[in-house]
Amino acid sequence: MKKKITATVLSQKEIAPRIFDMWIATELAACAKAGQFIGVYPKDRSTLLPRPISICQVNDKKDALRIVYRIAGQGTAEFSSYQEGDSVEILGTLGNGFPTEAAEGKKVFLMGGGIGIPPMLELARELPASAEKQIIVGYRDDQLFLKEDLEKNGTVYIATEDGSVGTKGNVMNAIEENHLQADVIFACGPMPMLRAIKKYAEEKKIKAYISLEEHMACGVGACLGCVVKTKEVDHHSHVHNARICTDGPVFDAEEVEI
Amino acid sequence: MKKKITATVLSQKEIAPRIFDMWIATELAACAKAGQFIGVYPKDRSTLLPRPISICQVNDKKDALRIVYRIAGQGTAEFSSYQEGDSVEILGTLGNGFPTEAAEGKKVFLMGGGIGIPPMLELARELPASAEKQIIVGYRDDQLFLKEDLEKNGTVYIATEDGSVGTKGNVMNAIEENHLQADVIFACGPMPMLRAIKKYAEEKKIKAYISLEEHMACGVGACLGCVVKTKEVDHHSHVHNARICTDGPVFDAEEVEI
Amino acid sequence: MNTQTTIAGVTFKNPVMTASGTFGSGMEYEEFVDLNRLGAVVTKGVANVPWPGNPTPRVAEVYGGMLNAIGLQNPGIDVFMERDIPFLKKYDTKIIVNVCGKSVEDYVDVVERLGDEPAVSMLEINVSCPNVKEGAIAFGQKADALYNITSELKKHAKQPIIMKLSPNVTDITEMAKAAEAAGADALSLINTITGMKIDIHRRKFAIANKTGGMSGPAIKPIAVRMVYQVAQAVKIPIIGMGGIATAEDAIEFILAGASAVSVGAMNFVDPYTTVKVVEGIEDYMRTYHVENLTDLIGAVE
Amino acid sequence: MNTQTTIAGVTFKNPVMTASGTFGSGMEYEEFVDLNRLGAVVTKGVANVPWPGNPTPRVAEVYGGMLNAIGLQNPGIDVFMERDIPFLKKYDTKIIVNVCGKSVEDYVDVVERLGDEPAVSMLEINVSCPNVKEGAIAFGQKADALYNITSELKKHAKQPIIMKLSPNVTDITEMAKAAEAAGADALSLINTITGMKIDIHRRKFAIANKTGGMSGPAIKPIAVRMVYQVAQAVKIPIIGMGGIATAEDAIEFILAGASAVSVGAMNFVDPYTTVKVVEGIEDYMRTYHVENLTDLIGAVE
Ligand SMILES: Cc1cc2nc3c(=O)[nH]c(=O)nc-3n(C[C@H](O)[C@H](O)[C@H](O)COP(=O)(O)OP(=O)(O)OC[C@H]3O[C@@H](n4cnc5c(N)ncnc54)[C@H](O)[C@@H]3O)c2cc1C
Ligand SMILES: Cc1cc2nc3c(=O)[nH]c(=O)nc-3n(C[C@H](O)[C@H](O)[C@H](O)COP(=O)(O)OP(=O)(O)OC[C@H]3O[C@@H](n4cnc5c(N)ncnc54)[C@H](O)[C@@H]3O)c2cc1C
Ligand SMILES: Cc1cc2nc3c(=O)[nH]c(=O)nc-3n(C[C@H](O)[C@H](O)[C@H](O)COP(=O)(O)O)c2cc1C
Ligand SMILES: Cc1cc2nc3c(=O)[nH]c(=O)nc-3n(C[C@H](O)[C@H](O)[C@H](O)COP(=O)(O)O)c2cc1C
Ligand code: FES
Ligand code: FES
Repeated sequence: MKKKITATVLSQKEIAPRIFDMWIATELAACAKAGQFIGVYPKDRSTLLPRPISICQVNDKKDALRIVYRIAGQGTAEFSSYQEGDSVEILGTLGNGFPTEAAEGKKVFLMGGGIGIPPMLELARELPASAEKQIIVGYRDDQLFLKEDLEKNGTVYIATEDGSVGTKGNVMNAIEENHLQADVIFACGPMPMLRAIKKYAEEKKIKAYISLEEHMACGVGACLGCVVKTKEVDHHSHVHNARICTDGPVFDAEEVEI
Repeated sequence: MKKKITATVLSQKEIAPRIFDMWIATELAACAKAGQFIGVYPKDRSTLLPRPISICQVNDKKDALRIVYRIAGQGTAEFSSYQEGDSVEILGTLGNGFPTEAAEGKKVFLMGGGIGIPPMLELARELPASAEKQIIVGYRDDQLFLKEDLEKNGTVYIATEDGSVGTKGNVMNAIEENHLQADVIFACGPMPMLRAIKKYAEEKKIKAYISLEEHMACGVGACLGCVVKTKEVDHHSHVHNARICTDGPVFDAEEVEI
Repeated sequence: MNTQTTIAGVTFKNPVMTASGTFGSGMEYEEFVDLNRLGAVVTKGVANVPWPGNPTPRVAEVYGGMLNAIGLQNPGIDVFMERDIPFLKKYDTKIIVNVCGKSVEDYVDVVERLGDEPAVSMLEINVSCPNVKEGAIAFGQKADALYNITSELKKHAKQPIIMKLSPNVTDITEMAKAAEAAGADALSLINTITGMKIDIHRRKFAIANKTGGMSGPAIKPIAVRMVYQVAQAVKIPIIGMGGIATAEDAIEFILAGASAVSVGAMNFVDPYTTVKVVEGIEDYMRTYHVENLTDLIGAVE
Repeated sequence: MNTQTTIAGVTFKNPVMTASGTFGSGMEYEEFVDLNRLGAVVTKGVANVPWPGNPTPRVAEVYGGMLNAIGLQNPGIDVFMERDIPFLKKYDTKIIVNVCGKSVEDYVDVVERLGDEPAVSMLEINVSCPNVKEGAIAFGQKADALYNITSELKKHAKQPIIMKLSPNVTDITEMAKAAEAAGADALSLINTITGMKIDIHRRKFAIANKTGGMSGPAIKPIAVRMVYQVAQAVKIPIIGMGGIATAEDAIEFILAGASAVSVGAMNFVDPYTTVKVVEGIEDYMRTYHVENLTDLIGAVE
């Protein structure tokens, strides 16, 4: 059940330059799952639309959510000023989430690039114990936000654009350098990374589930703002255009044309 | 010298239902005088224009201003939520202020109606000692905000619409009932009150200085939004339309057509 | 207290509707809103065949509103009749179907198909979508073209028709009069205003289509003005929209001359907006002792 | 780094100007802004004789902007020449005088008087004020009327003339082309968009004139779109305006095709806006290594 509710900020800290880590107390945590997102509303009324932000972690009691976000503009700048006890309006939970059952007994890549890293944390926590978790994350530099949290949930491989830590380059370079292999991939990150993963998965004939981004208005499937081209006719509009906010954001890489 | 500056809220309290009393620390206090006003900017950017609010009091050190305002809409509602230590953007000081020298050695009425009462306080403080101050204030009911402050600065006569305190009726009724007399009048309040005062002063052949209100945009005389019809050609546009924000808000009642 | 309003013989329990394209066919908002509370659901525009719409990005935020260039993506009338109409029939609310097309024939096609469906109370004809290159908007920006398509549709329509006007015109009353003269049963306005946003860092258009239709609170004063002007110029009823966020906004449109109102982009900002507007109108009527909603229509002095 | 921009042979030190009617003749903002920092001061509209303007209330706030119906109150050209021009001459900035009138003769009158004043660099002709009943706006909403007045004024004007276009038209490019064909040296756009606000508690218009011209950030996407469209349609330079609050906004207009920009209603919100825009443009040029401001004009892809 989707809702718009008022949540309370539990904590907020800057974990890397311009990257913030915020825990919020909310009943929406009860049914939140990895790969889903919430819409966060700025309070300043000159800017009205909800900002889609991935769920980075659900606490064990399932009454709080963690989000990790980069200041990208007016909305995220406002969020970064919130302090413990402040209220925040959110819409959620949105989107389909990762199909964690597909990892049962499999060797898995969890691949995150930049601000696509946060959802990998909750995913790593939710994947079945039978899955062998190889977490491959790409950063710009040595600001390795979420690294410790990820390490508690799998083996972590790091790539940095500037080569300061781990493999110099991107997550694909890290796979190569570490001779890694998988039966199934889960990924979130910038479009060039997702394209590379789609290609890689096709070549290796393995499944890849990728989480996509698009500018959104409603977040609930009504406005048709956030579509991605699909191979097959989509079930909603029947025009090869699936809605990222509701049919996604996670898609089988084979099904989308990116 | 007019400025737009960031001031700090020193205190705020609700002194009558929906009427707030706020002290702000600001360098603008140094040259503030009775009858002038400031423009207060809401923070929410859906609402952009400064709200004109009269100066109710200047502290003795001349580094803080007091304003007393009624919640009338979105802007004033926002202001009422400010707490000690919050910042607030203000533009000031604006307007001409009352010609206090005109009270020298005279019997004076200081007449305030409703939310026109606040400027009477600073005026009572600034009038020359030689003036005999009769402060006549009209309220809706027994919520007599600022009464004690006024009493420290002159003899106070009260009228209430519901008759709960003092004269039942308005400030004109209070003059009558108390058989008061004056050589000069200073007044601020709703238009019907100011019209009555203008008429009264004409009949009695005494001077009346009245403070007018109009919707404003710039507050500094540039937009020509806030004009009042004048008897003589105005000095700025030469068309019998003076600017309340700069040529006023205080006018010689004889000079304006209201 | 009677909140009913009647347009072209159709009576709505209250004047609050959903603006086409902002509420799907209600399905996506069913989780948030009890659709029984609404005066009507106005559906997303439907064409005779499926339309893929425009490339992305299709939406962008602007000060106090948004731009969209969805390009009328829709599954076509077949899927719509099979899926959306039966869904909406479950609810005690009126159904208004928004119709789009590229040629007069396209529109006629859809209008005829909908004629077989008595559950559909009215048809709203979108001749004003600024985001579709072919046809459409031209009908909405030239009085004679609007006259022609309106009278052609009137020949085929079984339900009353509402012509949805574009604000991107010099004189909206000229368009309103043309639609009225051609037999339109009602008018709805405004559709979105053409706007543009440029990302100065990438030096690219924020919307793939370059321009997009602007909606949201920022456009409200323009919409209220047009509703007022049209209400002075024609006798047929008006459905007003453009930036409605609160009951106060809705009442502003009604005082300006609208018989009903639609909530559009604000559904995205607060999915409960429609119901809040319904409740707020009731509060206003109670506060000011207004017996019939219809007493408020055009009551500005 | 060179922030200069040239319009019809006149070179401005930077592209930032004041929008007519929002800055007086600079006198009221002299306390806040060093006028020497501005590309130009564009003055409040001046007519051949004093105009009293409209009744109050003349201004009202709306979401993200304001409505005004000042009605072009002004002291007439005599006082203007004696008081405002000498004041502005003290500063190292260009002077552009905005001219209004009710008939072609009125405009010609003012244009001729200003011809004697070499300190005035350009004339901006306001044919688009929506708040004056007689004449004026009609010139701005009909292409042939605009053509006629432009060519008539060109016969009399000693300075280059800028025609200021109204956004309240179906197709702004048609107007722009008419002005260009008639010999206009430049265009400025947009003037305000006609809007309305109703006080629902008093059931009265917020502005005595019923309608007012809308300005401020809320209208920016419409203004940017129009500047882009006009830049595609004509060769003469454009001064862009409508809701500019920041350097980012100004750059958006320049990328869309404006050779200069004006700050209007935002002067009221922050009297330092113009100078902040000047400085912000310099920062942007530094960050993106833009050597000449002119490289940015129309550079959106
Ligand atoms: C499904 C999904 C999950 C996301 N998860 C995260 C996350 O966990 N952490 C994080 O830092 N970022 C995430 N993003 C990106 C995030 O939504 C944008 O950075 C944010 O919306 C920017 O808002 P702003 O007001 O700061 O920027 P502005 O540029 O001022 O925003 C203007 C408008 O554009 C939209 N917008 C801008 N950038 C994006 C973008 N990249 N994607 C979608 N809309 C955008 C905004 O929502 C807003 O409507 C996610 C995006 C999507 C679609
Ligand atoms: C010179 C002057 C001095 C004033 N002094 C005081 C004072 O000391 N205490 C006090 O409570 N009020 C005072 N007022 C009235 C005060 O300005 C308004 O109540 C206030 O602007 C309302 O703003 P809002 O956002 O709450 O209301 P909204 O109705 O949301 O305001 C919308 C717009 O209308 C304008 N507006 C609304 N009412 C008025 C009004 N009566 N006069 C001018 N503009 C208005 C607002 O400034 C704003 O631009 C004064 C007005 C003037 C002109
Ligand atoms: C995302 C989106 C999609 C829209 N789709 C349609 C449509 O299919 N048909 C139509 O007639 N109007 C469409 N509109 C216009 C709205 O129905 C409405 O006229 C306009 O948005 C103004 O109202 P608002 O400001 O409340 O959104 C759409 C608007 C938006 C924002
Ligand atoms: C109070 C006010 C007065 C104006 N007076 C004039 C005028 O005299 N002549 C004119 O051509 N435009 C006038 N305008 C229009 C502005 O110059 C400008 O075109 C418009 O406001 C859009 O810019 P903005 O959104 O930055 O304000 C006026 C605008 C305002 C707000
Ligand atoms: S954001 Fe509206 S459909 Fe996805
Ligand atoms: S408010 Fe602009 S002139 Fe007074």
